[in-house]
Amino acid sequence: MPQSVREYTGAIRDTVKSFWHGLSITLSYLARRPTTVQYPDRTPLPVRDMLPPRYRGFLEVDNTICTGCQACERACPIGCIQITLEKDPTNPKQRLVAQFDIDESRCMFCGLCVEPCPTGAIQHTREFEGTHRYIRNLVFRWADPMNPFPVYKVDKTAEYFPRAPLGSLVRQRLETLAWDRPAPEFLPPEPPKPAAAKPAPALKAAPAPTAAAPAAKPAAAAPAAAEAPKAPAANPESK
Amino acid sequence: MDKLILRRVDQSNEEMILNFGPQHPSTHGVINFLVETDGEVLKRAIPDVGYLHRSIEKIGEIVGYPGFMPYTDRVDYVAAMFANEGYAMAVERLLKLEVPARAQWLRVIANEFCRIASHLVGVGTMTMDIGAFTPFLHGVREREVINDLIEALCGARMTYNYHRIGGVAFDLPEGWRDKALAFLDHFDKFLGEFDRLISFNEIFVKRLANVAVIPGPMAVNYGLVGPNLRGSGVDWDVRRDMPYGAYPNFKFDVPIGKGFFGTTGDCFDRYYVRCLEMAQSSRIIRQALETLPEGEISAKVPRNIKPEAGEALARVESARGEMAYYVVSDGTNKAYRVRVRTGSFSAMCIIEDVSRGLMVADLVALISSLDVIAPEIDR
Amino acid sequence: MTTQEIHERLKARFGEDVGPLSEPKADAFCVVKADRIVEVCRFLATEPGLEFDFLEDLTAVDWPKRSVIEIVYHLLSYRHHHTFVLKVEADRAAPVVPTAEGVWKGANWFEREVYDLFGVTFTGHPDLRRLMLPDDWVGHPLRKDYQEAGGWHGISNVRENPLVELKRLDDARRAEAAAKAAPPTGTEAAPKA
Amino acid sequence: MNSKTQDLCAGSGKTARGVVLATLAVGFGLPLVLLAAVLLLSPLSKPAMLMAALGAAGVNVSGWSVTGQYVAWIVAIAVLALILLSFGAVISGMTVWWEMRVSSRMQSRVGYNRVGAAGFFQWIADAVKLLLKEDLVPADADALLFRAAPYFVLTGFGLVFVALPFGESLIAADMNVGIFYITAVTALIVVGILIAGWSSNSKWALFGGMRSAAQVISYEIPSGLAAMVPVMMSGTLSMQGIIRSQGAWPWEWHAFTNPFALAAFAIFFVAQLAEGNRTPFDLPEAESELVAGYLSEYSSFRFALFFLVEFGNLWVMSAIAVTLFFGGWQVPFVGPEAFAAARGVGDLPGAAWWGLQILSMLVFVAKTLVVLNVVVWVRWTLPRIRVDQMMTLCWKYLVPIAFVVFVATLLWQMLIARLPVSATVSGAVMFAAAVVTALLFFRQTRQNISAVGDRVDFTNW
Repeated sequence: MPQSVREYTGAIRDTVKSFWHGLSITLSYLARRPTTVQYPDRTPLPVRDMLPPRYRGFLEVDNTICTGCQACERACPIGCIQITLEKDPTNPKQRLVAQFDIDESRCMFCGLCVEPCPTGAIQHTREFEGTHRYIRNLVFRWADPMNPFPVYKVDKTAEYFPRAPLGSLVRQRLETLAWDRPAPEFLPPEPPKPAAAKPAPALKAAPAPTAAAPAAKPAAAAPAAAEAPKAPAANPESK
Repeated sequence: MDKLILRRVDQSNEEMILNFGPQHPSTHGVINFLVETDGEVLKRAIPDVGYLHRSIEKIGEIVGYPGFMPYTDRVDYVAAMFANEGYAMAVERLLKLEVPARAQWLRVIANEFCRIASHLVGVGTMTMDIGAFTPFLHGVREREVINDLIEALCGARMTYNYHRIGGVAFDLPEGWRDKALAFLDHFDKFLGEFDRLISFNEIFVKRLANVAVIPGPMAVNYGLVGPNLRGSGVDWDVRRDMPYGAYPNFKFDVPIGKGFFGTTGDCFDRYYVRCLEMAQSSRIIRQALETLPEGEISAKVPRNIKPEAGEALARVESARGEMAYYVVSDGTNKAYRVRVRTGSFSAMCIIEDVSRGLMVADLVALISSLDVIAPEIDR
Repeated sequence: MTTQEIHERLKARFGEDVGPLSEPKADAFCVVKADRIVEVCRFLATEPGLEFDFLEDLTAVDWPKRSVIEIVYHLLSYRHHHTFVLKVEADRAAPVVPTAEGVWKGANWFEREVYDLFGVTFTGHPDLRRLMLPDDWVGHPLRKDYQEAGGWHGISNVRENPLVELKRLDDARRAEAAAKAAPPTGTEAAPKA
Repeated sequence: MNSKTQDLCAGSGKTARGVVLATLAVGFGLPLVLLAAVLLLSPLSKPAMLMAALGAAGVNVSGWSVTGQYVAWIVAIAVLALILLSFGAVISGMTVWWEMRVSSRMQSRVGYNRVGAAGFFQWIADAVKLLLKEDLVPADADALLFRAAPYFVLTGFGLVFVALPFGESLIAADMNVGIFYITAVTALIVVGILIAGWSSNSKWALFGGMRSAAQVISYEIPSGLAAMVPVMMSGTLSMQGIIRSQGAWPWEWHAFTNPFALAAFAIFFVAQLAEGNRTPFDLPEAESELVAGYLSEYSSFRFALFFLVEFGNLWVMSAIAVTLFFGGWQVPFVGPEAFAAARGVGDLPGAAWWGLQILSMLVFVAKTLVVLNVVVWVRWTLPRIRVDQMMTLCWKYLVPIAFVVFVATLLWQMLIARLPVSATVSGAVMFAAAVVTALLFFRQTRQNISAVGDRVDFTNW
């Protein structure tokens, strides 16, 4: 397409003018301070303290003030909190929490479980460094099934519930876990119940049973007390 | 397995059939284009989407009304705040709930910050796709400050889950207002520098002006929305023309494409409309921060939300255009049907018709000028 | 123009093919017969006073109890700033609806998505293929009676919930601990454990 | 990463003293050793000087037959070539490190700062990593060509060093067709890229190869034309000759003594950017369009060779530009008679002569680094050009202007260059204009910083 001389020289003039500004800006950045935060080892203070107080990291449950109301279990859209209550054999009025597990590997840190909690037992901490080789290590068990903790009675007058410093329980847990500690052995899953409705005719891919952990592995080294209990050596042979 | 998509491509041996994606540096997420090229010139680019389909609409029917809020963040994770507000407004219309003024203001502040952050990414990736890597990093550096501000406000950097049905989850932490105003002062100066660095760069302009022109009526007919629509010269902004929330209280003007360096509706117009919108958003945030009223940050909402049977549609001006939530309820505490209408979805269906005759480099420019995000298309 | 006035003009133009306007539980809508939907859409799009030039959303809702699939059209007019909702009820067994692609090009992908996720075939659609799911997927996920396929081509997506397993592990161990604790007290009752 | 390592956050990351010393040793030692070797061997590579040196070293050379002397000479040349090539590799490695440091600062990042002081050993780590990676050859690629392509490119790059004038007499072979030889030899690189593009049997690589063919071949013409301008001004094709015809002071350089030569330099610079596949012409390996262009199928050592040549080309490009336009190794206050005096009689030159050679080499290296930095700076500022715009730029802008400049210089030489004052007048005027533009530019740069409210801050290197 025929270019007029004005267009021709105009293009050169625009090029020179725009390069002049562009190059001077990039040159000016040579004399400015870069903004990189050199996590993990050259940060002014540990990143955990640089995060704002409302940061939603790993969940932490303080057993002393948990009322066992299961509001957080209902509020979680994914269902990664599981609580089981049971009667206390000694005095019938007292209820015990036998299992309070949070599967942090599936949790999406949305914060919906923290809101309905009456006593603020479950909170988000500012801990986030939880890399593990086995995903099952990220299932945090806040109640020891061998000795379930009693449910906390809320007295109406109290407006402040004493709780452990936020983040201390989770950090203590994370630090005791070596990042490549073998995962707790689980029982092999029960045989899948006969599927209620006939699966779609064309697809016969019946859900293959998940690869169960080898049942007869000898008990690993005794973990820290609050840790997931080991499968006893003689668990039922169900292979 | 006979790929139906291949049947549409006539097998003449002249053209080369190229899989432009799904793993490709410039398809902004996992999208695949089956491209028939004759040398550098494209005969046609057929989009093949669905790689990120998580059927969020089916999840909407399973988790209860409040439980769906975190999933709305995952529809468009680059501008998640608008998805929250859209869903919250739809359910509020069903419940006939009145949101207090302070909550409306907080929503506007959070939205507009998110719009700036999203446009910074959209504009930044566009310059990177055209070949200049430095502006992208400057954009991301400014976005980092916004991420920190929103993280202080609601605890997360990208999937905020900040809005609740009936209001917002948290109030402004103290000291936040001054940090925000300080950032805005710096940001307005940065926009000028960004324009001088790349927007008016002759190569950048020549690469984008008069490329993939979408005229106004064609944009409307295809259902383009947001900056893509305004880039084609159609003066439409949901915040001003179908006002919702606290937007009527703020003065801001809506930049539209005027053919800055070429014809109206080319790639440069869509790009530059986003730059101007960022300046308007910072103007809105300033007004909102000045006139922030006192009061409740959330209306009284029953713990177990059970709206009466009916349906409601709420539309929000997201960073990628008009995002509409259509919620049908049947009286139980779970939504009967949740439908999300997103901006990138309609932007995708126009690519096939606009990409005829473009060059490979222009297809890259077109995709990034439409600011398409894969999770928004497939949901 | 308010929704009532739009509905009156429609009623005047199409008579009984256009159903009554539902009372606005948040949004009012009116049901249109399937075979007249294209003319109604063209009328709404081109009529001088209406000019619904933007098809905001075209989606479907599955009502197994009424064995009907509703196709919902949300229309919006840029010039007059008013909106309108049309619905077409298609029989659930074999839903067939004429395509609105002739009126708004934007409907192309909406209809492909509804075909993919609901199984509604749109007659006259230029390129009716599955949009989201692979071409050889079986079933339409957004229908209420959709059975989870559990995987695709042998790739299973079923995973045991670790919490359920942990629960079974606890019960097993507590039963065993209880059994171990019980015998010393109950030895005289039953010698065999 | 459990949180234990978190607590050791050492203050501002002071690297251990030993590492700093090691880096300085390698950073300056390695190139100096190689340069010294080049310095020592290149004069010796002349047959006469070699025989004299061997005689002085006590080997009675007189008994050797002509073929014996010839064989010794070939061995000397081979050793010199090996050293020159390793010098090229080390230099391109350092250019990688330097470019990454400069580009990260421009993008307000920190860049390499972990391996060695200021991350200097990073390029060695990268090279070793690339060596250890698996050497893939795509399934039905053209195996022979696929393996041969990197060596075409390497020879194209290596041969140029023969004619590069490092110092007053530090040149492997001072051919009287110097610049012509260099233009011819760099064409081998495009052959290598074409073969790489074609033989990788991937559509992206094919695209990359075709684009590179179109680009490099069509930009040979403006580059050649622009190179003719200094040749006309100095009257000789030989690289040393061109440098000798320029003085040491900026107003005596070719770029300034002829008003059109600065335009010729601009054309030459742009054309060389295109031939080196540098942004804004990095179409052959455009990340955002062609994934990695002709390099997409290459891995480990072959990729390292391509990488080495790409950054080595930076050095070659700026070296030629400095030789043609900016007075190469000319040292101020040291004229040719000083070199002759220091040379003294006798076969082996005196120590002063070696000192002057090193001085001239340092001047040459300094000037080359300046031009190299401009190339790096341009890369991280400008976007990429489209294929058809690249061709338009070459055929509609560069070639016509190159012709105009060529004819103008011709007229200038014939009519005005007769009277000697014209060279100094034009030199002074042009140099003054260049200095004023540079000052304006730096003022604009300072304004950029204050415009955004930042302040000059050189910490956190």
